Amino acid sequence: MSNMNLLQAVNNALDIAMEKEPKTVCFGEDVGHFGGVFRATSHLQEKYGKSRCFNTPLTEQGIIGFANGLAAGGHKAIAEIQFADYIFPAFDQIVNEAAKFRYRSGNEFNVGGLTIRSPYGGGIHGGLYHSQSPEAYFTGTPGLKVVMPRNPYQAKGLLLASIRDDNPVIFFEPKRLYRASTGEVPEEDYELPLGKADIMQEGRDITVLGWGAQMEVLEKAVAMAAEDGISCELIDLRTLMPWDVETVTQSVQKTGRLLISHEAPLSGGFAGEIAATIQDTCFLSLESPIARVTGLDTPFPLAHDKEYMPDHLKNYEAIKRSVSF
Amino acid sequence: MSNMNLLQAVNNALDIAMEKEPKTVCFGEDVGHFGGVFRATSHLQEKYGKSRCFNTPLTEQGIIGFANGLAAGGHKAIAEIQFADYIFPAFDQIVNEAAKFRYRSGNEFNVGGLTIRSPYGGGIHGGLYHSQSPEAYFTGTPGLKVVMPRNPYQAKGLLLASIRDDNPVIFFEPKRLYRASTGEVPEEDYELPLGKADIMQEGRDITVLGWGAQMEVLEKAVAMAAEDGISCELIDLRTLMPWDVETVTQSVQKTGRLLISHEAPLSGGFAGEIAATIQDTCFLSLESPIARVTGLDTPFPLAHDKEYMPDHLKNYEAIKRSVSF
Amino acid sequence: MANLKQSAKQSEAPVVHNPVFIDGSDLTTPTLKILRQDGSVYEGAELPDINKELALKIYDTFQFIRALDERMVAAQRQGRISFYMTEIGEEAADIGSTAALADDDMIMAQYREQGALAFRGFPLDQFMNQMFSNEKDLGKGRQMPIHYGSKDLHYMTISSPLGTQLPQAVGYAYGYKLEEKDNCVICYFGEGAASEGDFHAAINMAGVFKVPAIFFCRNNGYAISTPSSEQFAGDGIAPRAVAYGLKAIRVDGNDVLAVLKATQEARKLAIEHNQPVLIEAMTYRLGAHSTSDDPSGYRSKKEEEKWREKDPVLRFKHWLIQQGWWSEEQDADIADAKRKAVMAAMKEAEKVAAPHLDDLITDVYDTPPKHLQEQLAELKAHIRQYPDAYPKTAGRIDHE
Amino acid sequence: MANLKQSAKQSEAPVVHNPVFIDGSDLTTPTLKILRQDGSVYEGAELPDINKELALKIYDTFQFIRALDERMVAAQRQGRISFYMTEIGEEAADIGSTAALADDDMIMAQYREQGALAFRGFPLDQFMNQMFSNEKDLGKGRQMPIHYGSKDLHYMTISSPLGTQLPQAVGYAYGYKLEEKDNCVICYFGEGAASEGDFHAAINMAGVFKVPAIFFCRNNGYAISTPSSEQFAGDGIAPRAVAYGLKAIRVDGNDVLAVLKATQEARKLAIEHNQPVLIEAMTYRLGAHSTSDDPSGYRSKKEEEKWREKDPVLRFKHWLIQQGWWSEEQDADIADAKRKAVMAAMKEAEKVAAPHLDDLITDVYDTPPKHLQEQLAELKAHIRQYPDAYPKTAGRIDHE
Ligand SMILES: Cc1ncc(C[n+]2csc(CCOP(=O)(O)OP(=O)(O)O)c2C)c(N)n1
Ligand SMILES: Cc1ncc(C[n+]2csc(CCOP(=O)(O)OP(=O)(O)O)c2C)c(N)n1
Ligand SMILES: [Mg+2]
Ligand SMILES: [Mg+2]
Repeated sequence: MSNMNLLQAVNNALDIAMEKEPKTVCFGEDVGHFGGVFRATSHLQEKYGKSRCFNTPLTEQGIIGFANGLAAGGHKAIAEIQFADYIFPAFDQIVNEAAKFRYRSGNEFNVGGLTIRSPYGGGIHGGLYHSQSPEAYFTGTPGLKVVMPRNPYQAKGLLLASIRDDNPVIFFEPKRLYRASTGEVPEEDYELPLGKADIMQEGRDITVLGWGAQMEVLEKAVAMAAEDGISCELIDLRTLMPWDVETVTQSVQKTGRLLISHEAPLSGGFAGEIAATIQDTCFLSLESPIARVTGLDTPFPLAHDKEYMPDHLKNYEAIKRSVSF
Repeated sequence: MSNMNLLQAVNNALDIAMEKEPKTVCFGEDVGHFGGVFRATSHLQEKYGKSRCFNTPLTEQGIIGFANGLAAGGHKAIAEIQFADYIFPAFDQIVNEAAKFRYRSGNEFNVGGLTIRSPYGGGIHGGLYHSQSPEAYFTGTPGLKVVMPRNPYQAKGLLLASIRDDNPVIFFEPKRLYRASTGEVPEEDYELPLGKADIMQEGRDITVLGWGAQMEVLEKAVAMAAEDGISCELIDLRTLMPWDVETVTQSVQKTGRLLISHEAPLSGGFAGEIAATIQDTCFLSLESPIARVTGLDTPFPLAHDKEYMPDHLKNYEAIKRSVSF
Repeated sequence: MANLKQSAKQSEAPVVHNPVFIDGSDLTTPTLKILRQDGSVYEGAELPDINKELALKIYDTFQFIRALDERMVAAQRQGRISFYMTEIGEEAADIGSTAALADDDMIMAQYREQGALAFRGFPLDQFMNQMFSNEKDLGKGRQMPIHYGSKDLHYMTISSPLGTQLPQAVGYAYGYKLEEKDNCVICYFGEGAASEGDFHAAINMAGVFKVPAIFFCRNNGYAISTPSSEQFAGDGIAPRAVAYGLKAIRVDGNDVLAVLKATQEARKLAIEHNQPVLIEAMTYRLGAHSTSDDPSGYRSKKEEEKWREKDPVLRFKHWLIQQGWWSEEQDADIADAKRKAVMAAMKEAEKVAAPHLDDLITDVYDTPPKHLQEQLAELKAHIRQYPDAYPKTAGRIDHE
Repeated sequence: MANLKQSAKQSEAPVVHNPVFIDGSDLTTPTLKILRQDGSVYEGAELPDINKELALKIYDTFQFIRALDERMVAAQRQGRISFYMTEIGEEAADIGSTAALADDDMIMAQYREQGALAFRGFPLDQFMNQMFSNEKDLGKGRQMPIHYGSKDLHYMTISSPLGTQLPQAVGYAYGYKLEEKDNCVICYFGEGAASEGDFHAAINMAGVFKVPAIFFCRNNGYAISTPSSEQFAGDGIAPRAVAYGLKAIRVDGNDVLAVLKATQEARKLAIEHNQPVLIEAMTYRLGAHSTSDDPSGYRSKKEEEKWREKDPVLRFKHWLIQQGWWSEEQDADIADAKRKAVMAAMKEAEKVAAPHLDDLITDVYDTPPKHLQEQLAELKAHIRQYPDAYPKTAGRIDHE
């Protein structure tokens, strides 16, 4: 065990992946010598050489196109998109190519070796273009897996699993927590399962569901609710696609209530998909409407980012509203 | 009045828009002399000259980037994307640029004059890349309007409203119905309101909601249900963003049941957003889980497209299940 | 052997004190031609590496593709298949270039390169299985006709979105370089697709990463109805490669010997020097864009006729006959044999059943996740309820 | 006057019978230089159109930007603003080129062109209001510092995603052409951003549509940590324009007279002939990429020193003094005055309140739709409940 922050955990996972499997290659803008603008790839070029960890030209569509080709040739291609806000030039290569590569070829070819890492989310005074949470653009695309860790331990185990998973995986890293979140992380190689939610805290009165950086916020909200005597079941979804319908369903069947929270805008956010599914699987158990506590339906603002964010107070209030419905 | 098919109605709307407002410009791949691969822009180059209706090079990101600039300069820019499946190279220009242009500049600049037209949907033996219904990728982006007409009359009125609306609008045309759907269309200029759903048929037992080509399918399903004595309220949402929560809510409060149907895959489809909202606004009225009848969570197939599609039979069965829940 | 001169570097570039704008007139791109239309060889022309066996294999592929294209257009008109694209007029480009490669060099094509696949030995019945979306199709009946692919033959499955294969080719070639393989990737694309951003990303990255890749542009004058004059304002595609640090060559795309020669040289550059090369083959799409298209709406018969006179197959036949490797009699026989074989294979493929319903959900992921299994189960139950409505699959659902 | 020779067309291109590959060595891109570092003019150099007034306006802008950049970096270190980007070392490029334009030519910048905006007359307090995201910011406090924009001054609001302004510039310029205006668009971008697909789409479309646009590349050697040697393999950016049918010119980007001259000529080509032009200014980013960056991790002090000796501001000052238009005394005074003005303006802007909460939802659409009004109402109710948690806005919510 050693104490790591989230960045170090990511770096450590990449290091292990590259060491154990020589076919693993890391690349992206400023990823090489410099180690990435957040330093997630620090020292990897030194250790594994310029041919396995390198800078790319500044073209996200090129990066993912390149990554698709490299993966199709049997390599583990780990591409970094510098900010999740800049993933959109690569959208076609992701949703029309990576996601459909295996299906369209009848499994003659696949890009299972592809992992796309990208820092996402608000809270760093980033305004419109350094704050977005674009997960729902990808969860609606069959063929992709989407994974979002909440802390260093989770990040390492989920990233190693994502790299080794034989499907294209988009791995969104909560950049607000890169240095802020620290914890004990095993030094050795380990994986955490994809497609499995993590029940962080059991409870009776309401299920509180989120992922990534939002879990920290929800922990606070849940603690406040506890002081009011409300017992929350706190779940980290971890993998958004395919997501763990079973665990959430079981929890809501028990608690009768569900709150889902994410930073992305309300309309079209992934909470909608979950709510639509759970109102179906838990129709007869639900004692109040499923609550969504999310960003507003605006671009991510700057001066009013605090007001925009689905913070612990908004979640706490929503928990109370739900329980007293 | 004259009898037109959906293509002719679109062509007629474009013609009127170009005639009335000289700042209106139409462009896209093969849109000029040839009139587009579906001929939606037939004769417009002849009538309005090559500078106002023209072919572009084969680059969707360029087309929408160009359109954004033209609109920012005060023109009505009507860009065609040849198939909705090919809109993704333009994704960044749409979601990061067009959608955020006004907001990020504090309204110093805007691209309200932009309209993106694109044929969408299955049923023409198009397989993965000539069949997609990508509306939910855009409904999750604040700043965009998304409009989808069901027949020639609707297409003309909604397209004229979209062109004149002072926001970027994505207008998806049901290509399966381009020639198959015909009807009486006024020759003169008229607009149908954006943001307003259309109650096509009133009913008591269940609200059946869809948009675009799916309305034809739903009409059949609803007719079958009627023979079983089930009274359906059939609603065409028409504008998906911002959508008419009020009309749908009122209907579901009356009927107690809701079915939403679209061709796009289930997970992440726009039905999820609607279901999540309505389970909240109608929690105490709902007598059965909100049903979603959609495409499967796969890429759009070819050999099994019939099996994949949310056809009238699947909808009919779902109506019955809902009513007998 | 091709020139291997060094690129001029900025630092050595001259200085001027009055503004001089550079433009297309400062760069000349010659066209390589070896064969005249009558089958004679230009004086001083250096022939490619070619022996009788290779020559006849190329010609056999020409004949096969002509027969296939002709037959399948007819089949589409008869409603037997939904869609088809011919490569008539462009056979020398894809077939001549593929003939310069090793059998295990990866081919990443656009869609009008069935000749390359045929040259590699893709069985006729596989062509048919794909077009009829039957259960023997390697692609499991999921894509429109002509979207072939074969792992065994190193032919990447065709993808409709244009240009996407270009940066993928760079990544694939980078993999070869990492593994120090003596292989290169050839990536085919049209002059229309070269307008996509992915093209630019690809050749820029190829230059920076120095990968063994050949970018082969079929400049056939049109992208559906859009003539190349409305596609770009520069002198074609080859100069772009120069701007991004690649080497480039333009060839007469209807001259199979020129194409073969250029590609053989390009392959050497790619393999021996990790030098990416762009080849621009000047040719013409003699047929419609696809069976959904009618070119009379946007170009003249006269223009088509002009190009019909440059027929690459005929040109090569003349050369073969002059070599004493071929005769008109053989020619008639082979054309006939190909036509018959195609017809027979088509009839076979039509009889093969549609893919099993289970394949609707396989390959979305490596294994079908729970939600897809559930959706399939629901679908099966529904089909059992309405078997007549789903005739392709109803009869074959396992009765779990 | 610039050369207006015709582009070589394919049809006139020569034919060869042996493979000749073209590459970067076949195209030479000279660099235009007018001023030596000591302020003397190269022999035979043609000066741009410049009088004392324009020269001093340029120099004044130089001094202002130096003062602003210096102060705001310090302000960021003090935690007064969250982020900043300097243009130190590159002032001649954006300011010299903007000085060649009409005041109502649209500027579409990347982000490191505050000098162009200052030259247009953007008030100092507006710079500050933007950086402090206060309620007087034209952008309503929505974007990170340095994302300026002004409709009045024809300066398109900066957008962070790289390259997106390039095809937009083509569309904007096409609008000018449609309206037969005597205007052009200038579009600034870095050599890094030129790797984005949007760059390629833009210059290709500009060539085809023949729009009055000037694409101005600041080739400053780096894209964050990535040196241009890992960004492209070709000879810089200018040759790309040649490949796409534009005209191009490379200038010493630290030589404001060369930049001015080239841009004046480019503007003529754009306005008089609808001839799009690409200008590549060779310069160097002397500072860090942004306040979030530390260049010592990827380049040497020595390299920086080499470029510090080519300071564009100093170079121009020498010329001004040689012209008799400026003196060292004036220089000291102006620097001091600028610093004081910047400091005072900063202190003012810091005092201005944050934008009103209502502006959280305006401008998403032309008018806020119902769902946004509801979200705002809910938010207000929440803030009223927890006023201490939202100190920026709680005090100012209308008590409906
Ligand atoms: C991204 C994308 N946009 C549009 C299309 C529709 N489309 C199919 S083929 C074609 C023309 C391609 O022309 P070119 O690349 O020159 O190839 P050719 O057909 O001449 O062989 C177009 C526009 C597509 N398949 N993909
Ligand atoms: C689409 C996109 N990708 C990545 C980034 C992150 N980013 C911001 S500036 C920059 C480097 C730009 O370099 P260059 O264009 O040379 O301009 P310079 O900073 O040198 O002025 C990068 C990678 C971005 N803003 N947008
Ligand atoms: Mg073509
Ligand atoms: Mg730079």
